[in-house]
Amino acid sequence: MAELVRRPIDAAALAREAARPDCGAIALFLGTSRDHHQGRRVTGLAYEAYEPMALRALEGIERRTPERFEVATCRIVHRLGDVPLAEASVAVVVAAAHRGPAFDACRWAMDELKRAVPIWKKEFFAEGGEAWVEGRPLA
Amino acid sequence: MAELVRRPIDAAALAREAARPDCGAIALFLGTSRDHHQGRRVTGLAYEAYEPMALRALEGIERRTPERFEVATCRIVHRLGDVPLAEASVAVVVAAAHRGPAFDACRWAMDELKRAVPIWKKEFFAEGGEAWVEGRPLA
Amino acid sequence: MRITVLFFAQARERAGRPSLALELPDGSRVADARAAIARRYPALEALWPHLALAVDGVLVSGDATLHTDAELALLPPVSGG
Amino acid sequence: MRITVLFFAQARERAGRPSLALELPDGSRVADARAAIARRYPALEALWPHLALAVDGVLVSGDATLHTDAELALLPPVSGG
Repeated sequence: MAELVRRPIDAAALAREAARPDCGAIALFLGTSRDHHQGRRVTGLAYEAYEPMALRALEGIERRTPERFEVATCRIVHRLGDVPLAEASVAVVVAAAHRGPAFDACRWAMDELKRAVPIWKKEFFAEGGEAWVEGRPLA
Repeated sequence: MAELVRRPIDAAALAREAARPDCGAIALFLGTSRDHHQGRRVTGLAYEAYEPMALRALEGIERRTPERFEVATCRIVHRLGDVPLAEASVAVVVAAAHRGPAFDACRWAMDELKRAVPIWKKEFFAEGGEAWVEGRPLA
Repeated sequence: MRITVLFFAQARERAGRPSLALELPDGSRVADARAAIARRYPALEALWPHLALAVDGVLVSGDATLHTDAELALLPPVSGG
Repeated sequence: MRITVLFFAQARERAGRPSLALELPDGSRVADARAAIARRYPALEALWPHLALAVDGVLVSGDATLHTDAELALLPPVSGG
Protein backbone atom coordinates (compact mmCIF):
# COMPACT_ATOMS: atom_id res chain seq x y z
CA MET A 1 0.00 0.00 0.00
CA ALA A 2 1.43 3.33 -1.11
CA GLU A 3 1.73 6.03 1.51
CA LEU A 4 2.01 9.81 1.62
CA VAL A 5 3.65 10.83 4.90
CA ARG A 6 4.56 14.07 6.64
CA ARG A 7 7.39 12.62 8.71
CA PRO A 8 10.79 11.10 7.87
CA ILE A 9 10.61 7.98 5.72
CA ASP A 10 11.73 4.87 7.62
CA ALA A 11 13.86 3.13 4.98
CA ALA A 12 14.89 0.36 7.35
CA ALA A 13 11.29 -0.60 8.05
CA LEU A 14 10.55 -0.63 4.31
CA ALA A 15 13.52 -2.89 3.59
CA ARG A 16 12.56 -5.16 6.48
CA GLU A 17 8.95 -5.41 5.35
CA ALA A 18 10.05 -6.07 1.76
CA ALA A 19 12.23 -9.03 2.76
CA ARG A 20 10.44 -12.25 1.92
CA PRO A 21 11.76 -15.77 2.18
CA ASP A 22 11.02 -16.39 -1.51
CA CYS A 23 12.96 -13.30 -2.65
CA GLY A 24 16.72 -12.99 -2.93
CA ALA A 25 16.94 -9.37 -4.02
CA ILE A 26 15.70 -6.08 -2.64
CA ALA A 27 16.29 -2.89 -4.61
CA LEU A 28 15.59 0.28 -2.66
CA PHE A 29 15.71 3.74 -4.16
CA LEU A 30 15.71 6.86 -2.01
CA GLY A 31 15.27 10.29 -3.55
CA THR A 32 16.89 12.80 -1.24
CA SER A 33 16.82 16.57 -1.34
CA ARG A 34 19.88 18.06 -2.96
CA ASP A 35 21.70 21.25 -2.03
CA HIS A 36 21.97 22.47 -5.61
CA HIS A 37 19.79 22.58 -8.70
CA GLN A 38 20.72 24.17 -12.03
CA GLY A 39 23.54 26.09 -10.42
CA ARG A 40 21.58 27.55 -7.51
CA ARG A 41 22.13 26.59 -3.89
CA VAL A 42 19.04 24.98 -2.41
CA THR A 43 18.39 25.11 1.34
CA GLY A 44 15.23 23.04 1.52
CA LEU A 45 12.34 21.47 -0.35
CA ALA A 46 8.62 21.23 0.14
CA TYR A 47 6.21 18.83 -1.55
CA GLU A 48 2.51 19.19 -2.22
CA ALA A 49 0.14 16.59 -3.67
CA TYR A 50 -3.40 16.11 -4.85
CA GLU A 51 -3.51 13.46 -2.21
CA PRO A 52 -6.32 11.06 -3.16
CA MET A 53 -5.32 11.11 -6.85
CA ALA A 54 -1.62 10.79 -6.01
CA LEU A 55 -2.26 7.83 -3.71
CA ARG A 56 -4.29 6.06 -6.39
CA ALA A 57 -1.55 6.74 -8.95
CA LEU A 58 1.13 5.36 -6.62
CA GLU A 59 -0.99 2.30 -5.88
CA GLY A 60 -1.38 1.83 -9.63
CA ILE A 61 2.41 1.81 -10.01
CA GLU A 62 2.76 -0.65 -7.12
CA ARG A 63 0.23 -2.93 -8.82
CA ARG A 64 1.58 -2.65 -12.36
CA THR A 65 5.23 -3.14 -11.44
CA PRO A 66 4.89 -6.89 -10.64
CA GLU A 67 2.79 -7.26 -13.80
CA ARG A 68 5.59 -5.87 -15.99
CA PHE A 69 8.63 -7.34 -14.23
CA GLU A 70 9.53 -10.61 -12.55
CA VAL A 71 9.24 -9.14 -9.09
CA ALA A 72 7.11 -10.05 -6.10
CA THR A 73 6.28 -6.66 -4.63
CA CYS A 74 6.70 -2.93 -5.10
CA ARG A 75 6.12 -0.44 -2.32
CA ILE A 76 6.22 3.36 -2.60
CA VAL A 77 6.26 6.05 0.09
CA HIS A 78 6.39 9.76 -0.73
CA ARG A 79 6.90 12.48 1.83
CA LEU A 80 4.90 15.72 1.73
CA GLY A 81 5.48 19.12 3.34
CA ASP A 82 8.95 20.36 4.23
CA VAL A 83 11.84 17.97 3.62
CA PRO A 84 15.20 18.98 5.13
CA LEU A 85 18.33 18.61 3.05
CA ALA A 86 19.67 15.05 2.71
CA GLU A 87 16.43 13.50 3.99
CA ALA A 88 14.43 11.23 1.71
CA SER A 89 11.46 12.63 -0.15
CA VAL A 90 10.58 9.30 -1.72
CA ALA A 91 11.32 5.60 -1.29
CA VAL A 92 10.64 2.84 -3.80
CA VAL A 93 11.30 -0.73 -2.66
CA VAL A 94 11.11 -3.79 -4.87
CA ALA A 95 11.55 -7.39 -3.78
CA ALA A 96 12.31 -10.11 -6.32
CA ALA A 97 13.85 -13.53 -6.65
CA HIS A 98 16.70 -12.09 -8.75
CA ARG A 99 18.51 -8.79 -8.86
CA GLY A 100 18.18 -7.93 -12.57
CA PRO A 101 14.39 -7.56 -12.48
CA ALA A 102 14.60 -5.91 -9.05
CA PHE A 103 16.79 -3.10 -10.45
CA ASP A 104 14.73 -2.76 -13.65
CA ALA A 105 11.45 -2.64 -11.78
CA CYS A 106 12.65 -0.16 -9.16
CA ARG A 107 13.88 2.16 -11.86
CA TRP A 108 10.68 1.90 -13.89
CA ALA A 109 8.53 2.58 -10.84
CA MET A 110 10.60 5.70 -10.09
CA ASP A 111 10.27 6.89 -13.71
CA GLU A 112 6.51 6.36 -13.56
CA LEU A 113 6.32 8.22 -10.27
CA LYS A 114 8.05 11.23 -11.83
CA ARG A 115 5.82 11.08 -14.90
CA ALA A 116 2.34 10.36 -13.74
CA VAL A 117 1.71 11.28 -10.11
CA PRO A 118 0.23 14.68 -9.10
CA ILE A 119 2.97 15.77 -6.72
CA TRP A 120 4.82 19.09 -6.89
CA LYS A 121 8.19 20.11 -5.52
CA LYS A 122 9.18 23.61 -4.48
CA GLU A 123 12.79 24.61 -3.90
CA PHE A 124 13.96 27.26 -1.46
CA PHE A 125 17.18 29.03 -2.44
CA ALA A 126 20.14 30.15 -0.37
CA GLU A 127 20.13 33.53 -2.13
CA GLY A 128 16.49 33.94 -1.12
CA GLY A 129 13.31 33.16 -2.98
CA GLU A 130 11.67 29.92 -3.94
CA ALA A 131 10.40 28.25 -7.08
CA TRP A 132 8.33 25.29 -8.19
CA VAL A 133 10.53 22.83 -9.97
CA GLU A 134 9.80 22.74 -13.69
CA GLY A 135 7.85 19.56 -14.13
CA ARG A 136 6.26 17.36 -16.76
CA PRO A 137 2.69 17.83 -17.95
CA LEU A 138 0.46 15.07 -16.66
CA ALA A 139 -0.98 13.01 -19.50
CA MET B 1 35.24 1.37 3.58
CA ALA B 2 34.01 -2.11 2.76
CA GLU B 3 33.12 -4.38 5.65
CA LEU B 4 32.77 -8.08 6.30
CA VAL B 5 30.48 -8.59 9.28
CA ARG B 6 29.16 -11.51 11.31
CA ARG B 7 26.00 -9.79 12.50
CA PRO B 8 22.86 -8.49 10.75
CA ILE B 9 23.55 -5.73 8.21
CA ASP B 10 22.11 -2.37 9.30
CA ALA B 11 20.60 -1.13 6.03
CA ALA B 12 19.15 1.97 7.67
CA ALA B 13 22.55 3.10 8.92
CA LEU B 14 24.03 2.53 5.47
CA ALA B 15 21.32 4.60 3.79
CA ARG B 16 21.71 7.33 6.41
CA GLU B 17 25.48 7.45 6.02
CA ALA B 18 25.15 7.51 2.23
CA ALA B 19 22.85 10.55 2.27
CA ARG B 20 24.84 13.63 1.30
CA PRO B 21 23.54 17.12 0.69
CA ASP B 22 25.03 17.13 -2.82
CA CYS B 23 23.33 13.85 -3.80
CA GLY B 24 19.69 13.44 -4.81
CA ALA B 25 19.65 9.70 -5.31
CA ILE B 26 20.53 6.70 -3.19
CA ALA B 27 20.30 3.23 -4.68
CA LEU B 28 20.52 0.42 -2.15
CA PHE B 29 20.67 -3.24 -3.05
CA LEU B 30 20.16 -5.97 -0.48
CA GLY B 31 20.84 -9.58 -1.33
CA THR B 32 18.74 -11.73 0.97
CA SER B 33 18.76 -15.44 1.51
CA ARG B 34 16.05 -17.24 -0.43
CA ASP B 35 14.02 -20.26 0.62
CA HIS B 36 14.46 -22.06 -2.68
CA HIS B 37 17.20 -22.66 -5.22
CA GLN B 38 16.94 -24.78 -8.35
CA GLY B 39 13.83 -26.45 -7.04
CA ARG B 40 15.15 -27.38 -3.60
CA ARG B 41 13.88 -25.86 -0.37
CA VAL B 42 16.62 -23.98 1.41
CA THR B 43 16.50 -23.48 5.18
CA GLY B 44 19.60 -21.37 5.66
CA LEU B 45 22.83 -20.07 4.19
CA ALA B 46 26.38 -19.70 5.38
CA TYR B 47 29.14 -17.57 3.84
CA GLU B 48 32.88 -18.00 4.01
CA ALA B 49 35.54 -15.62 2.68
CA TYR B 50 39.26 -15.30 2.17
CA GLU B 51 38.88 -12.24 4.32
CA PRO B 52 41.87 -10.00 3.58
CA MET B 53 41.64 -10.64 -0.17
CA ALA B 54 37.84 -10.25 -0.17
CA LEU B 55 38.07 -6.95 1.70
CA ARG B 56 40.62 -5.62 -0.75
CA ALA B 57 38.45 -6.74 -3.67
CA LEU B 58 35.38 -5.03 -2.18
CA GLU B 59 37.36 -1.86 -1.54
CA GLY B 60 38.51 -1.99 -5.15
CA ILE B 61 34.89 -2.08 -6.29
CA GLU B 62 34.01 0.80 -3.97
CA ARG B 63 36.87 2.81 -5.47
CA ARG B 64 36.26 1.94 -9.13
CA THR B 65 32.51 2.54 -9.06
CA PRO B 66 32.75 6.36 -8.82
CA GLU B 67 35.46 6.24 -11.51
CA ARG B 68 33.13 4.49 -13.97
CA PHE B 69 29.82 6.17 -13.13
CA GLU B 70 28.66 9.66 -12.22
CA VAL B 71 28.22 8.77 -8.58
CA ALA B 72 29.70 10.19 -5.41
CA THR B 73 30.15 7.09 -3.28
CA CYS B 74 29.78 3.33 -3.20
CA ARG B 75 29.74 1.34 0.00
CA ILE B 76 29.62 -2.47 0.34
CA VAL B 77 28.98 -4.67 3.35
CA HIS B 78 28.97 -8.48 3.13
CA ARG B 79 27.88 -10.76 5.94
CA LEU B 80 29.80 -13.96 6.77
CA GLY B 81 28.84 -17.04 8.75
CA ASP B 82 25.23 -18.18 9.12
CA VAL B 83 22.57 -15.97 7.55
CA PRO B 84 18.98 -16.78 8.50
CA LEU B 85 16.32 -16.79 5.78
CA ALA B 86 15.17 -13.34 4.59
CA GLU B 87 18.10 -11.56 6.24
CA ALA B 88 20.56 -9.65 4.07
CA SER B 89 23.83 -11.29 3.13
CA VAL B 90 25.07 -8.25 1.24
CA ALA B 91 24.32 -4.54 0.91
CA VAL B 92 25.56 -2.20 -1.82
CA VAL B 93 24.74 1.49 -1.43
CA VAL B 94 25.43 4.15 -4.02
CA ALA B 95 24.83 7.89 -3.64
CA ALA B 96 24.65 10.13 -6.70
CA ALA B 97 23.28 13.42 -7.90
CA HIS B 98 20.89 11.62 -10.26
CA ARG B 99 19.07 8.32 -10.21
CA GLY B 100 20.16 6.88 -13.57
CA PRO B 101 23.84 6.59 -12.66
CA ALA B 102 22.89 5.51 -9.12
CA PHE B 103 20.99 2.48 -10.47
CA ASP B 104 23.66 1.66 -13.09
CA ALA B 105 26.49 1.89 -10.57
CA CYS B 106 24.73 -0.15 -7.88
CA ARG B 107 24.03 -2.90 -10.38
CA TRP B 108 27.58 -2.91 -11.73
CA ALA B 109 29.05 -3.05 -8.22
CA MET B 110 26.82 -6.05 -7.41
CA ASP B 111 27.86 -7.79 -10.65
CA GLU B 112 31.51 -7.21 -9.82
CA LEU B 113 31.00 -8.51 -6.31
CA LYS B 114 29.56 -11.75 -7.68
CA ARG B 115 32.36 -12.07 -10.21
CA ALA B 116 35.55 -11.12 -8.49
CA VAL B 117 35.42 -11.45 -4.71
CA PRO B 118 36.59 -14.62 -2.90
CA ILE B 119 33.40 -15.34 -0.96
CA TRP B 120 31.57 -18.67 -0.97
CA LYS B 121 27.97 -19.51 -0.17
CA LYS B 122 26.72 -22.81 1.19
CA GLU B 123 23.05 -23.76 1.18
CA PHE B 124 21.36 -25.99 3.74
CA PHE B 125 18.39 -27.95 2.41
CA ALA B 126 15.05 -28.76 4.01
CA GLU B 127 15.34 -32.38 2.85
CA GLY B 128 18.69 -32.57 4.63
CA GLY B 129 22.18 -32.05 3.34
CA GLU B 130 24.08 -28.98 2.24
CA ALA B 131 25.98 -27.82 -0.81
CA TRP B 132 28.30 -25.06 -1.93
CA VAL B 133 26.53 -22.96 -4.51
CA GLU B 134 27.99 -23.45 -7.95
CA GLY B 135 30.04 -20.35 -8.51
CA ARG B 136 32.17 -18.59 -11.08
CA PRO B 137 35.90 -19.21 -11.43
CA LEU B 138 37.90 -16.24 -10.17
CA ALA B 139 39.91 -14.64 -12.97
CA MET C 1 -24.94 23.08 -10.52
CA ARG C 2 -22.13 23.64 -8.10
CA ILE C 3 -18.65 22.14 -8.42
CA THR C 4 -15.51 22.38 -6.35
CA VAL C 5 -12.36 23.63 -8.05
CA LEU C 6 -9.00 22.60 -6.57
CA PHE C 7 -5.83 24.58 -7.27
CA PHE C 8 -2.41 23.03 -6.77
CA ALA C 9 1.17 24.33 -6.63
CA GLN C 10 1.64 27.31 -9.00
CA ALA C 11 -2.10 27.34 -9.73
CA ARG C 12 -2.86 27.57 -6.01
CA GLU C 13 -0.39 30.39 -5.53
CA ARG C 14 -1.59 32.34 -8.56
CA ALA C 15 -5.23 31.90 -7.63
CA GLY C 16 -4.38 32.82 -4.07
CA ARG C 17 -6.48 29.98 -2.70
CA PRO C 18 -6.53 26.17 -2.59
CA SER C 19 -10.17 25.71 -3.62
CA LEU C 20 -13.28 27.40 -4.86
CA ALA C 21 -16.99 26.59 -4.97
CA LEU C 22 -18.11 27.38 -8.53
CA GLU C 23 -21.70 27.72 -9.71
CA LEU C 24 -22.25 26.69 -13.34
CA PRO C 25 -25.25 26.23 -15.62
CA ASP C 26 -26.54 22.64 -15.75
CA GLY C 27 -24.94 20.71 -18.60
CA SER C 28 -21.66 22.61 -18.37
CA ARG C 29 -18.54 20.90 -19.60
CA VAL C 30 -14.97 21.13 -18.33
CA ALA C 31 -14.19 23.77 -20.97
CA ASP C 32 -17.01 25.93 -19.62
CA ALA C 33 -15.68 25.66 -16.09
CA ARG C 34 -12.23 26.48 -17.35
CA ALA C 35 -13.52 29.64 -19.07
CA ALA C 36 -15.31 30.71 -15.88
CA ILE C 37 -12.19 30.16 -13.78
CA ALA C 38 -10.01 31.97 -16.32
CA ARG C 39 -12.30 35.02 -16.17
CA ARG C 40 -12.20 35.09 -12.40
CA TYR C 41 -8.42 34.44 -12.07
CA PRO C 42 -6.53 36.29 -14.82
CA ALA C 43 -3.28 35.52 -12.93
CA LEU C 44 -3.65 31.93 -14.17
CA GLU C 45 -3.41 32.98 -17.80
CA ALA C 46 0.22 32.03 -18.51
CA LEU C 47 -0.31 28.71 -16.75
CA TRP C 48 -3.33 27.36 -18.70
CA PRO C 49 -1.35 25.86 -21.60
CA HIS C 50 0.58 23.75 -19.07
CA LEU C 51 -2.30 22.59 -16.88
CA ALA C 52 -3.85 19.15 -16.90
CA LEU C 53 -7.40 18.91 -15.63
CA ALA C 54 -8.95 16.13 -13.60
CA VAL C 55 -12.55 15.50 -12.61
CA ASP C 56 -12.90 13.46 -9.45
CA GLY C 57 -9.28 12.43 -9.73
CA VAL C 58 -9.38 11.29 -13.37
CA LEU C 59 -7.65 13.24 -16.16
CA VAL C 60 -10.17 14.67 -18.63
CA SER C 61 -10.32 16.80 -21.76
CA GLY C 62 -12.39 19.96 -22.15
CA ASP C 63 -15.27 17.95 -23.66
CA ALA C 64 -15.87 15.99 -20.48
CA THR C 65 -19.15 16.63 -18.74
CA LEU C 66 -19.45 17.87 -15.20
CA HIS C 67 -21.91 16.91 -12.53
CA THR C 68 -23.07 18.46 -9.29
CA ASP C 69 -20.40 18.14 -6.59
CA ALA C 70 -17.75 17.27 -9.15
CA GLU C 71 -14.21 18.01 -8.02
CA LEU C 72 -12.30 19.75 -10.81
CA ALA C 73 -8.53 19.90 -10.20
CA LEU C 74 -6.04 22.19 -11.94
CA LEU C 75 -2.78 20.23 -12.14
CA PRO C 76 0.46 21.96 -13.15
CA PRO C 77 3.33 19.87 -14.60
CA VAL C 78 4.34 17.38 -11.93
CA SER C 79 7.69 17.13 -10.16
CA GLY C 80 7.41 14.44 -7.51
CA GLY C 81 10.28 12.23 -6.49
CA MET D 1 61.33 -22.86 2.15
CA ARG D 2 58.09 -23.06 4.02
CA ILE D 3 54.79 -21.67 2.77
CA THR D 4 51.28 -21.59 4.16
CA VAL D 5 48.51 -23.15 2.09
CA LEU D 6 44.95 -21.93 2.68
CA PHE D 7 41.95 -24.05 1.68
CA PHE D 8 38.52 -22.46 1.23
CA ALA D 9 34.97 -23.76 0.86
CA GLN D 10 34.93 -27.10 -1.05
CA ALA D 11 38.73 -27.20 -1.00
CA ARG D 12 38.72 -26.81 2.79
CA GLU D 13 36.15 -29.56 3.19
CA ARG D 14 37.88 -31.95 0.83
CA ALA D 15 41.28 -31.33 2.39
CA GLY D 16 39.70 -31.67 5.83
CA ARG D 17 41.54 -28.62 7.11
CA PRO D 18 41.68 -24.86 6.60
CA SER D 19 45.44 -24.52 6.27
CA LEU D 20 48.70 -26.35 5.97
CA ALA D 21 52.38 -25.54 6.48
CA LEU D 22 54.16 -26.87 3.40
CA GLU D 23 57.92 -27.38 3.03
CA LEU D 24 59.17 -26.92 -0.54
CA PRO D 25 62.59 -26.81 -2.21
CA ASP D 26 63.94 -23.30 -2.65
CA GLY D 27 63.00 -21.84 -6.06
CA SER D 28 59.70 -23.72 -6.17
CA ARG D 29 56.93 -22.25 -8.24
CA VAL D 30 53.18 -22.31 -7.71
CA ALA D 31 52.89 -25.35 -10.00
CA ASP D 32 55.33 -27.23 -7.78
CA ALA D 33 53.31 -26.39 -4.68
CA ARG D 34 50.19 -27.48 -6.46
CA ALA D 35 51.71 -30.83 -7.36
CA ALA D 36 52.82 -31.36 -3.75
CA ILE D 37 49.36 -30.52 -2.43
CA ALA D 38 47.69 -32.75 -5.03
CA ARG D 39 49.84 -35.68 -3.94
CA ARG D 40 49.00 -35.16 -0.32
CA TYR D 41 45.24 -34.54 -0.84
CA PRO D 42 43.90 -36.81 -3.58
CA ALA D 43 40.36 -35.77 -2.53
CA LEU D 44 41.03 -32.43 -4.22
CA GLU D 45 41.50 -34.06 -7.61
CA ALA D 46 38.12 -33.28 -9.17
CA LEU D 47 38.36 -29.71 -7.92
CA TRP D 48 41.74 -28.68 -9.39
CA PRO D 49 40.43 -27.66 -12.84
CA HIS D 50 38.07 -25.20 -11.13
CA LEU D 51 40.47 -23.68 -8.63
CA ALA D 52 42.06 -20.26 -8.88
CA LEU D 53 45.31 -19.78 -6.98
CA ALA D 54 46.46 -16.68 -5.15
CA VAL D 55 49.79 -15.86 -3.58
CA ASP D 56 49.56 -13.34 -0.77
CA GLY D 57 46.07 -12.40 -1.95
CA VAL D 58 46.94 -11.86 -5.62
CA LEU D 59 45.76 -14.26 -8.36
CA VAL D 60 48.69 -16.04 -10.00
CA SER D 61 49.42 -18.65 -12.66
CA GLY D 62 51.46 -21.81 -12.10
CA ASP D 63 54.61 -20.02 -13.32
CA ALA D 64 54.60 -17.59 -10.44
CA THR D 65 57.46 -17.90 -7.99
CA LEU D 66 57.00 -18.57 -4.31
CA HIS D 67 58.92 -17.15 -1.39
CA THR D 68 59.37 -18.13 2.23
CA ASP D 69 56.20 -17.42 4.26
CA ALA D 70 54.14 -16.98 1.10
CA GLU D 71 50.43 -17.56 1.61
CA LEU D 72 49.10 -19.77 -1.21
CA ALA D 73 45.29 -19.86 -1.34
CA LEU D 74 43.14 -22.42 -3.18
CA LEU D 75 40.04 -20.56 -4.33
CA PRO D 76 37.03 -22.47 -5.69
CA PRO D 77 34.57 -20.69 -7.99
CA VAL D 78 33.08 -17.80 -6.02
CA SER D 79 29.46 -17.32 -5.05
CA GLY D 80 29.25 -14.23 -2.87
CA GLY D 81 26.26 -11.91 -2.83
